[in-house]
Amino acid sequence: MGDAMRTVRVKAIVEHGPGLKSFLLDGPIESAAPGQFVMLWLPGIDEKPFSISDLGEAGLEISVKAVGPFTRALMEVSVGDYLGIRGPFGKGFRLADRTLLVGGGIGVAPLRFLYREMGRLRLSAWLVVGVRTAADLIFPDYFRSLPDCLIVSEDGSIGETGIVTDVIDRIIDQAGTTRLAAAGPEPMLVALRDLGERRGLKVELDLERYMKCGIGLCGLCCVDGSGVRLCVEGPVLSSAELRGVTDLGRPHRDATGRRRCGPD
Amino acid sequence: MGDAMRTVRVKAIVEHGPGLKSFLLDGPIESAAPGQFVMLWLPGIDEKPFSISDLGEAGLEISVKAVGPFTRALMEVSVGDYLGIRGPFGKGFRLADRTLLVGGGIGVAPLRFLYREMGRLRLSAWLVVGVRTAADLIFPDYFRSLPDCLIVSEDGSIGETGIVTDVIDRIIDQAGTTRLAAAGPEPMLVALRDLGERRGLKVELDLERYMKCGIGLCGLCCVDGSGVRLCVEGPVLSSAELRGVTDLGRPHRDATGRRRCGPD
Amino acid sequence: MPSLAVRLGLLRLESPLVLASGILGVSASSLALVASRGAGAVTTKSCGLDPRAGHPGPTVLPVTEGLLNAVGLSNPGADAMCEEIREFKSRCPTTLLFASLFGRTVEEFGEVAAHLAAAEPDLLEVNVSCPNVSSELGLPFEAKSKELAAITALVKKKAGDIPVALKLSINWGPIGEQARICAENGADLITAINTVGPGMLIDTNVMRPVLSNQVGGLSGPCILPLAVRAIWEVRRSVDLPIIGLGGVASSEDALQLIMAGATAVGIGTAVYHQGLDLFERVNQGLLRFLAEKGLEDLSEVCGAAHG
Amino acid sequence: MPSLAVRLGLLRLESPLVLASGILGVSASSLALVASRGAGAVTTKSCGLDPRAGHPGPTVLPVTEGLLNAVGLSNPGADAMCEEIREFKSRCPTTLLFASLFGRTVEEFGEVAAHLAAAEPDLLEVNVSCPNVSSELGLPFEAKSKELAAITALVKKKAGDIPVALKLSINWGPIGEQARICAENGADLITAINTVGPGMLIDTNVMRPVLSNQVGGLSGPCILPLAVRAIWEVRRSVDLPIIGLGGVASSEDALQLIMAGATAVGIGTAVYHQGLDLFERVNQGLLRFLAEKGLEDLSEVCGAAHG
Ligand SMILES: Cc1cc2nc3c(=O)[nH]c(=O)nc-3n(C[C@H](O)[C@H](O)[C@H](O)COP(=O)(O)OP(=O)(O)OC[C@H]3O[C@@H](n4cnc5c(N)ncnc54)[C@H](O)[C@@H]3O)c2cc1C
Ligand SMILES: Cc1cc2nc3c(=O)[nH]c(=O)nc-3n(C[C@H](O)[C@H](O)[C@H](O)COP(=O)(O)OP(=O)(O)OC[C@H]3O[C@@H](n4cnc5c(N)ncnc54)[C@H](O)[C@@H]3O)c2cc1C
Ligand SMILES: Cc1cc2nc3c(=O)[nH]c(=O)nc-3n(C[C@H](O)[C@H](O)[C@H](O)COP(=O)(O)O)c2cc1C
Ligand SMILES: Cc1cc2nc3c(=O)[nH]c(=O)nc-3n(C[C@H](O)[C@H](O)[C@H](O)COP(=O)(O)O)c2cc1C
Ligand code: FES
Ligand code: FES
Repeated sequence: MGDAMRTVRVKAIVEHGPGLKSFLLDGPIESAAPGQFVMLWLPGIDEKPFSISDLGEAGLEISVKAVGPFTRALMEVSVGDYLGIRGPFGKGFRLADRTLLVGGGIGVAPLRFLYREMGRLRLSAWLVVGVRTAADLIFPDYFRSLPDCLIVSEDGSIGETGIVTDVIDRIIDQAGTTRLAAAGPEPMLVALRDLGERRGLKVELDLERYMKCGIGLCGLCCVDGSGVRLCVEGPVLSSAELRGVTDLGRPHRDATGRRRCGPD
Repeated sequence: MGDAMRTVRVKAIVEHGPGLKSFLLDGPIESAAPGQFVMLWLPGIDEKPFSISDLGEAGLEISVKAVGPFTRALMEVSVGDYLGIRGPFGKGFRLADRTLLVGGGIGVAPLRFLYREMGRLRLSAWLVVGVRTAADLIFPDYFRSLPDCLIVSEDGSIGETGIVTDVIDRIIDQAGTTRLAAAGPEPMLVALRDLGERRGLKVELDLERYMKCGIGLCGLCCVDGSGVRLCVEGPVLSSAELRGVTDLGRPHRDATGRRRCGPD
Repeated sequence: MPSLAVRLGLLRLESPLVLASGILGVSASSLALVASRGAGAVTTKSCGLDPRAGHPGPTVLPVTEGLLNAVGLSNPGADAMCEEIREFKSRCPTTLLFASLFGRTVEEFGEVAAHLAAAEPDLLEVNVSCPNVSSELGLPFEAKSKELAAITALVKKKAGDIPVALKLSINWGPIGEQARICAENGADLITAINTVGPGMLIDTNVMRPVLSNQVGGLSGPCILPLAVRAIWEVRRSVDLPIIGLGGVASSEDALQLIMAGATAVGIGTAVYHQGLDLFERVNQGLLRFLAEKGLEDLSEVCGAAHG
Repeated sequence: MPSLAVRLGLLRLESPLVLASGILGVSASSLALVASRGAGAVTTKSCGLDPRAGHPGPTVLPVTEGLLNAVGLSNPGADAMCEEIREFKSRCPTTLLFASLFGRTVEEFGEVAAHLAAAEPDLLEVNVSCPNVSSELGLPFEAKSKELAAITALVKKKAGDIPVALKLSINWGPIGEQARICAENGADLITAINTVGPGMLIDTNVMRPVLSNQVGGLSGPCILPLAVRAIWEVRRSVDLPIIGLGGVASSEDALQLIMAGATAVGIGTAVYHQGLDLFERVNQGLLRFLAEKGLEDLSEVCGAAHG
């Protein structure tokens, strides 16, 4: 019954910067694969999809960037408040040795969980985290403390100056990774897919589309082309699966199911 | 889902005598305890409770005596026809060593199954079968072939002349049984209970009450006194349970739930 | 110390849980069995003037997470039922007894009510919503506003001091509207909901409906959301205490009905899925809820979901 | 060799299975995905004149053996839908496409129908029974005889040669009566049933309804008996082919609807419980049934339970 709605209390909140917070929830998920997501209900407001950014004894962690009405309302939530959870949903990343993890912006959230899980399983992982500026990074101290993690920022306020694609080739050469797992803005993902495939890596991308039901019925999250449901067969897709996606890096559908005109 | 209705074909029919037949049904019950019953649906007619008289590789066996509209209609059923089954329901006999089995009339049906099961488990059993006349006995050759089976008939047309209570004391003395399991007309059962308790045996009786739902809801099969539901907590009751029954051997309730005026 | 006792109009129940009509409700003995397991009140099987055998079998069928039933209002008749009521009352003085009744005509509702009232049940529950006797008795009376009003007024008159509940379903249009008609004609309480539909099950081997009555009412866990909604609707429409039921199988379920507006909560089909211990289990769950939330009793959350 | 092909009025479907409206029905790509899995026809999400985002979340909730949904008719609007229909038709020439539509007024039904008809779907399915937009759009039109008649006639006029199905629920009184009104006003088929209720789910921690719309329609295995009964009723009332749906999750379930009177069988919620392989599994089960009974095709058992 992981699919049913359960309300749970917020145990702790970490404020990383303006409009950037992580929420630790009291249960209710026993286990999940990194890359899977939950539908988060803010009673009286709305329900939206969020990646699991960590899961352990302490509870379920969600990391959120305020970008609109729902995520801004989430910033007002206090410890002790109830939030509703459905999930975990979807298919996560494969856990395999010698994987290069690349996250952009709030996209680092699922990679935080993936990195931890790989560590638990003693699989070797390298992590590249890219943000616009230092204030956009969740858990900066944590990422800074990781031995195999490289942080890049566009304005140089944290880590190296640049964008993630600037440093990938270097890491692949140094570390000899054979797989690439990435999450973040879709243009970045497309660039990483191209780069990864050029370098002969097995690529997995964590995509986002508008999600309403989370359980494979409403059809809003279906990619154009193969029609694959990101909430069930995704959100993580492999290179092979990505070949069936005709709207990759192009405008997606909105809440009405209509294709947007401009880029997302 | 044993409780759901399933229709199955009649595989074979044995005609024991006028208005007395056994039906072998193609499945659908995997296992059951002797004393348990099924609800048998004759499409277009009605649905009534019947004890399981045998269960094995061959299928499910039900033995029926024609006494009214439903059982008479059953006599018209042919091999290949569909019958509906719900069950098995209720609580059966305890399977324990040194048990004396006593069946009267069509009440031998569940004891046939009980005797077989005890044999499979190598528990020692003695069987007393009482009928009015030879034509009332199901599987006469089978019962005659059993080493530890005594047949009595009121008119002497088969086995010894007499009624079951005439021979019980003798068997208990000879065989040293410590338990009594009985099924048949309620006056006989009451007499057996009294006799059994006088002889210090543990007694179990297979009772009948009007049954409609078979699953503990309609309340028609509840005994007066303790209110115990024969379709769930029975139809086999122990001495202790029988002490809570205030209408034992007295008029029961009919399909309306009303207490009958005369004896059943 | 939180308490499970509730005030249902002028009645006081030690527990909000009520055995639903039609479940183990034909004899004092079976009602007493349920009373001993933690119900605050028990309801008799709906009773008419004369004894009725109901429909031939099959009458009760398990379906996905529920039951389909067309028992067909089998009952021993009002006079025999009065004996059972009296016996129950002398055996179980602390559990309330609700007497359910139906009639084939408006007048008969009154007659049955008068008969039953003589046995002094704690409440008369008027079943105007049984969905599986239409082929014989026509549309349920709840579907006909004028008759619904007349039955309510008539039973109320015959009931004397005994409070009267009208039992409604969701099968014939807006339940809120029906509840309003009942309230305007003197009903003291609303009971909701009766079984849903009706529905039908077809056996694909013999290719015919399985219930002898062809159609039957749906009950059990699968109708819980429909019951929650119905009670929500009744609560918005009338200012009467509600006996809420439909699919309740846990204290969580019971709380949903209470928060939608029910004061007492009926349990029927779940007795099949979970046995008679269910009453005690739900009582315990409700006590735990009160303790966790620091509440005195359930009246504090009755209707809470209306905000 | 038994065949699964069925004649649905003038249409021929390779399999009787139809993807229900509202399930994976907003884009040509998702519809094509389902078509590739064995559906004889797919239905688009109900489409209105203008794009609609539908209700805020939560909109779809699992309940006991079913779903409660109040998506709120989110759809890209008729013009965008026409593009999807055209794309689907060019990608999947052997699977039929049914275009579902709704309107906020009688006239708007006609307008949407005219728009969609331009994309030449194989059928127009008129949703007059969505139970979760009442707070905005009022009672579903199926509840109002005059409007129901007017909508049927108007859509029929705008549809040209395209056959028109009216989609009904059991939520507003006798479905047989509604079907009759549709038939009298020119409907070519009846689709039944839409979701049931509506129902409600209350969270007992936050003490409020969980669906943002408060109420939503019930679907899935738990409503199967209600669907069987509804189709039985429609079959008795009118002489139109029926697209039967509601809770179908197996070939057994599909056969129940067929024996009650359905020619084609829709599948919606079970896609959630059983995945997209379900279509192929049910097809296989139906073929097995035909082989076992020595039948040529399913028309031989359509309505068989009526005796
Ligand atoms: C699988 C998945 C995982 C996600 N994980 C995270 C995460 O870990 N942290 C995080 O901060 N954000 C995450 N998001 C994005 C998050 O769902 C949106 O930021 C949020 O829904 C925005 O809602 P809003 O009302 O604040 O903004 P809006 O103003 O409504 O929208 C802002 C942006 O978010 C998108 N969006 C809005 N609603 C949805 C929806 N229902 N489904 C998908 N996208 C939507 C819009 O398309 C738009 O691009 C994830 C999205 C998906 C699909
Ligand atoms: C647990 C149980 C096991 C049984 N096992 C067998 C068996 O193995 N073989 C067999 O031949 N008979 C058995 N019976 C009895 C059988 O159910 C009845 O003979 C049958 O229901 C009679 O139906 P009728 O229409 O033929 O007769 P009717 O004329 O309707 O009734 C004849 C007698 O059967 C009783 N009876 C009728 N309907 C029911 C009912 N629904 N439930 C209980 N009793 C009923 C009546 O009270 C009456 O005493 C069993 C009954 C019960 C309760
Ligand atoms: C077998 C059965 C018999 C019923 N008989 C009656 C009845 O006689 N009178 C009545 O008002 N309701 C009757 N009902 C309806 C229940 O009282 C109750 O309203 C309904 O089943 C919903 O509750 P539940 O889901 O808890 O069972 C019956 C229900 C069942 C399952
Ligand atoms: C999530 C969801 C969305 C739905 N949307 C629509 C819709 O837009 N139009 C419509 O006519 N029916 C809609 N329905 C109803 C279904 O088409 C179908 O009639 C109903 O769910 C019963 O079938 P099922 O039990 O197989 O799902 C929707 C159902 C669900 C579960
Ligand atoms: S979110 Fe509804 S199908 Fe994926
Ligand atoms: S037969 Fe219905 S309770 Fe036993």
